[in-house]
Amino acid sequence: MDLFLQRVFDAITNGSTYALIAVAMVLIFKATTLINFAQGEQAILGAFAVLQLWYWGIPMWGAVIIGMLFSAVLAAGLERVFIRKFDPADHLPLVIITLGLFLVINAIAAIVWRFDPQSFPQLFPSGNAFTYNNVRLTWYSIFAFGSCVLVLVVFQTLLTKTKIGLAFRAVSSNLESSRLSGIKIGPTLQFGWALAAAAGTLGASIYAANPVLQIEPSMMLRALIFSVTAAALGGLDSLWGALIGGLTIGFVQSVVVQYIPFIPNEMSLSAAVVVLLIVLTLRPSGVLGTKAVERV
Amino acid sequence: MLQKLYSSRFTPERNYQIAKWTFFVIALLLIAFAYVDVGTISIGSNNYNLSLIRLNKAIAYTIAILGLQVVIGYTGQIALGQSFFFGTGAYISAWLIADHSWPFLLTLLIVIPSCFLIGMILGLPALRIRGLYLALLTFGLAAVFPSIVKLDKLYGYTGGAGGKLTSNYKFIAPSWLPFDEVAQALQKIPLLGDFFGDGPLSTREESRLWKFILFSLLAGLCFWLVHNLIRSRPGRAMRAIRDNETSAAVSGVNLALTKTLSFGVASALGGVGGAIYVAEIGIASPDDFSSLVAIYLIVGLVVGGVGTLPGAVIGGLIYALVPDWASSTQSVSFVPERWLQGPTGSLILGVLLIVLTLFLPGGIVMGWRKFKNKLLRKELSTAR
Amino acid sequence: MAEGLLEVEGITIQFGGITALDNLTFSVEPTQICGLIGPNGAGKTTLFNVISRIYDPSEGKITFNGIDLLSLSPHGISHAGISRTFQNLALWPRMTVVENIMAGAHIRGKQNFFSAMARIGLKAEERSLRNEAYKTLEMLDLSEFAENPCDGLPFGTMKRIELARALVSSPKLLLLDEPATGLTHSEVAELSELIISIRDDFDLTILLVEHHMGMVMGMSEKVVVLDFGEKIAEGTPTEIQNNSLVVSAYLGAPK
Amino acid sequence: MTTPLLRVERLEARYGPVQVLHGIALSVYEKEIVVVLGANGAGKTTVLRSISGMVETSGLIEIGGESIKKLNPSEIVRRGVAHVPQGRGTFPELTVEENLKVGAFIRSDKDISNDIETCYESYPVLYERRTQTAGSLSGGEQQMLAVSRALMSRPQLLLMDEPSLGLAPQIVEDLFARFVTMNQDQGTTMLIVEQNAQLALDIAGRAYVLESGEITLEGQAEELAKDDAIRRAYLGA
Repeated sequence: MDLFLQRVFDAITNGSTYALIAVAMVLIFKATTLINFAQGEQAILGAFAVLQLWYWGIPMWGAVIIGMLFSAVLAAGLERVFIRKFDPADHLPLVIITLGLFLVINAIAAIVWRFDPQSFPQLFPSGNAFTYNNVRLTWYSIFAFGSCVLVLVVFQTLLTKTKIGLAFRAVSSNLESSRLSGIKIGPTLQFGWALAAAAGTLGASIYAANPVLQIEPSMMLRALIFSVTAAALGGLDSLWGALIGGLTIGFVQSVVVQYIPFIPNEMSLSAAVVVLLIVLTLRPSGVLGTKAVERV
Repeated sequence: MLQKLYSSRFTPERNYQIAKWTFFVIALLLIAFAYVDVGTISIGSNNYNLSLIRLNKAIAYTIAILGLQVVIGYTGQIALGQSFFFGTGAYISAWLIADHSWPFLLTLLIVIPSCFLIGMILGLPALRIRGLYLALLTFGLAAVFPSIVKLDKLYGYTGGAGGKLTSNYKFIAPSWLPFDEVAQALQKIPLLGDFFGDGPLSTREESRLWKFILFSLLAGLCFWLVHNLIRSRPGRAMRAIRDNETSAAVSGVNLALTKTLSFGVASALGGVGGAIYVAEIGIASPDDFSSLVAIYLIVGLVVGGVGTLPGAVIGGLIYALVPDWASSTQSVSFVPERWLQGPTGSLILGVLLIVLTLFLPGGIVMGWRKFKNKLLRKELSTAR
Repeated sequence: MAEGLLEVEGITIQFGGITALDNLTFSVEPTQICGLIGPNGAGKTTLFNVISRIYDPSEGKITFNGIDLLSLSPHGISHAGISRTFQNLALWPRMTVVENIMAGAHIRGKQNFFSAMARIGLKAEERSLRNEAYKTLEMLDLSEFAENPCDGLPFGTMKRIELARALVSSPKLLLLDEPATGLTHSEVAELSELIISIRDDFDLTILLVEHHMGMVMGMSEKVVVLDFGEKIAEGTPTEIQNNSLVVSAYLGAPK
Repeated sequence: MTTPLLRVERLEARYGPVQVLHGIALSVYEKEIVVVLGANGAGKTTVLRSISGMVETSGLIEIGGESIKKLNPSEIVRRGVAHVPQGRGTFPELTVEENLKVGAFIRSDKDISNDIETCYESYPVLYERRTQTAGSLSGGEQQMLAVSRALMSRPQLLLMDEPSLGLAPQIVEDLFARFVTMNQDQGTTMLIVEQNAQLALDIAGRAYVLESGEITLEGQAEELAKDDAIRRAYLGA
């Protein structure tokens, strides 16, 4: 029982970071039905920028915020230069472009910061918030989860209470009527990309700030697969679905893999892919998705 | 009457094709003999390796990319997980060679049907999952391959993280092949003779040449098969699915069957590529089949040209040479040293991918064809 | 009443609460040209999609030539002898014109993946399919475009290519979905003549959805009128033109 | 003579290889209701889409004497043209109130909430459902919402594409009656594209008949209503 509880806490820790990247994917998917394969790399680039700023002496949370702004601006630029000219209905070129961005960003991060793992500064208080027998709930877990919820609340507010948020949701809902209402489509989608990248950078920073991990350029690849699965579980179009999907995947990763003897530990990634396969095959709109994904 | 018209119209085309391929084979042989050992090309102060090891790797990638041409280029299904089948073929072949002392060619008899079947089974979700979702799923497949072969349970077959060594198997050239004679004849060519080494070939060189020729023949066979396929009834069905699924079904194309079979063919080609890769490298190790490999194979597909057969060759060469050459570049003026080490190859490939998609969507092959057409049209107009 | 070649009985289909077709029943007799008309959103294209098995109806039965159509898979339809054209072109743009036609003759070939790769019987089949394709192209006056890529040809030409693709499989029933869209007046007249002569030459049965009333009324032997998914009238063109229900469906009810 | 609010001359439009309009000329004066009639596929929708900048065109399109041909849709909306597209002009995932707010996207004045109130007064059912998503409304309610959404931009000219489409006759009559009220009370200028000729001619001042991308008939609505030509255009001679 204790072990189980411990695993649940671990699930929350990992799940929150997956959820943040998943939120980023959901934002972009919602508006453009595009899956950005470079999302994880954009996030790690942002996290490296945070690290660099911190090296330069900027306080940690200030660095995180500047890093988020940096990746938001970068993402807005990427959208304008590489994405906007393609027809969103033609998937192959967009998949290829985002794979290209994946390679380029990954390579640049590796050239600038090298492949050696570096330790990332602590974002949250260390130690345990709660100890019971051998079960420990770290402050890190609590804050990671809290940040995730906070980001979702902020995004929810941005999307429902601001004009640009309303425009963004209008564009996601009905492109033609948005245009006929005077909304400029390009800049609105750009806003979505920027928001997504900011969420991703926060997610990667929190991920890297995990005391048991170190930051290195290819660390997001695994996280990307988990996050994609989380996003798909949540239906790819719902922000809160991304959180629940993230927690579920965290749960699958740490609880299910632990308790089912024939799934060894290193198979957690495969377990995620199997979940993805099942979800996409049986319910293409995701477990929590509201509408059918394919419109005839 | 029409048929006559048709066949007479296409004779020059056919002659051109025959001439082209003859030229290609001769060029291949010349390169093989010239660079049989550690042949290098020097540009500036950097030496670039063009030994047959590189070219054999290029052949392996080419065949895997040919598989991607089938499933992405011709059937239009965005399947990113080719490294999975590349790896599966590699490991099956390695296991048979290392643990059961099978000869390489015989392992293909197991590799091809098993990859074909696995590909068909894993292609089944594609009947329901489309477009981006399929891309996601297959990318996930590529990502999990290394962790599957590292499983403790499979250690006996895969050798775990350390990989499966096959270097005990030697490719021995048949004695009837006149390698020495050809080499010596080439050495006598005035001026150019130096390129072809000195004196008879060593056993190691003969073995390398034999491997290269064997792999080239295999590649040629794969091209022939795929070429036949795409210019046939099922091939047209594949292309019809790519261009418009609904009207393909209305015309009587069995979507499910055609899609799964093309997944099967693609996977089998991936498996053959993987088997060749392992035969060349001498070891199957998990990290040679990571999802990065899957992306690089996509680079090969796109840079060569999606939906073109010669594109696979260009793509294979680019994949085999660019990262290697990038990391062996020691110095280039105006480029800081930091940018020349490590992942520069990956950077170049990524940039190529983006630039070609933006500016030359048909890849190098389509670009060349457009260029050729422009030239030909120009000649016509000046002739008039 | 003569036995119909195509019998549609009580077809009902719903999309998210909207009944697109409501208990629709009619039949088409052999070698008849049957026009299917109705205001926008009346369910005409939906019916085509039901017949070609793209949509599954919730109720009803369709019999074609004695076969229960709804038991067939989408690709089985063309084996049964039905082919169709699409409202918006559905050609395969990255194939040449002749390849489009050859792919349209899919059901007349026998090659599978393995025989094709090994070239077993490939050459003979390719030759005969190509001849067949050229014959069809010649019949529709399209030979000059045979080796062109399909994309980028004039719209009217592409429409005829689609017709050729539908004809090359030697269907018994041809479903034409708005063949006149985007054509000029003279092109429409030409097309009507062409369709009639094809029908006469091949003993085809034709079900025609079209908004161009001149074309429908001029060609059809029988017209079925749909409104809100229901059949509101059926008869000869003259009868239909004077049917008050039809007039009010189109023009609105006079007060 | 006064300048028309909307003037269209020699308008040609194409979708890819298909030329849909072959030289259209029409004009709408302030406070008028003008309808464009025609069978399906005649190009009615394309006329409206051309005016609001959604398709490539050649020819002349002027609003209040100024050409809007070079402008993109979002700029044309700012020139006072609101367009209710065919079928669902609403945002199904947004609430009714949010739909109305999107309609006022180009405005930043303080009267927006007042205008929303006005909408609710004319369509009380929208008030009842203000927190429901637009997708959950019935067809008729959606059409009301779409019209209200368009009016929220305070347009000079309201373009409506087949407002009767898919609606039961009773609801259509009700809707058209409201158009008349809107026109009489607020002086809204409307260009309506419609298949339902009887109803449209009832509420319109002038009408055009479109056949295969050309205008074949134009005149006062009352006179056209008597003419047999419309019947011919719709049902074939």
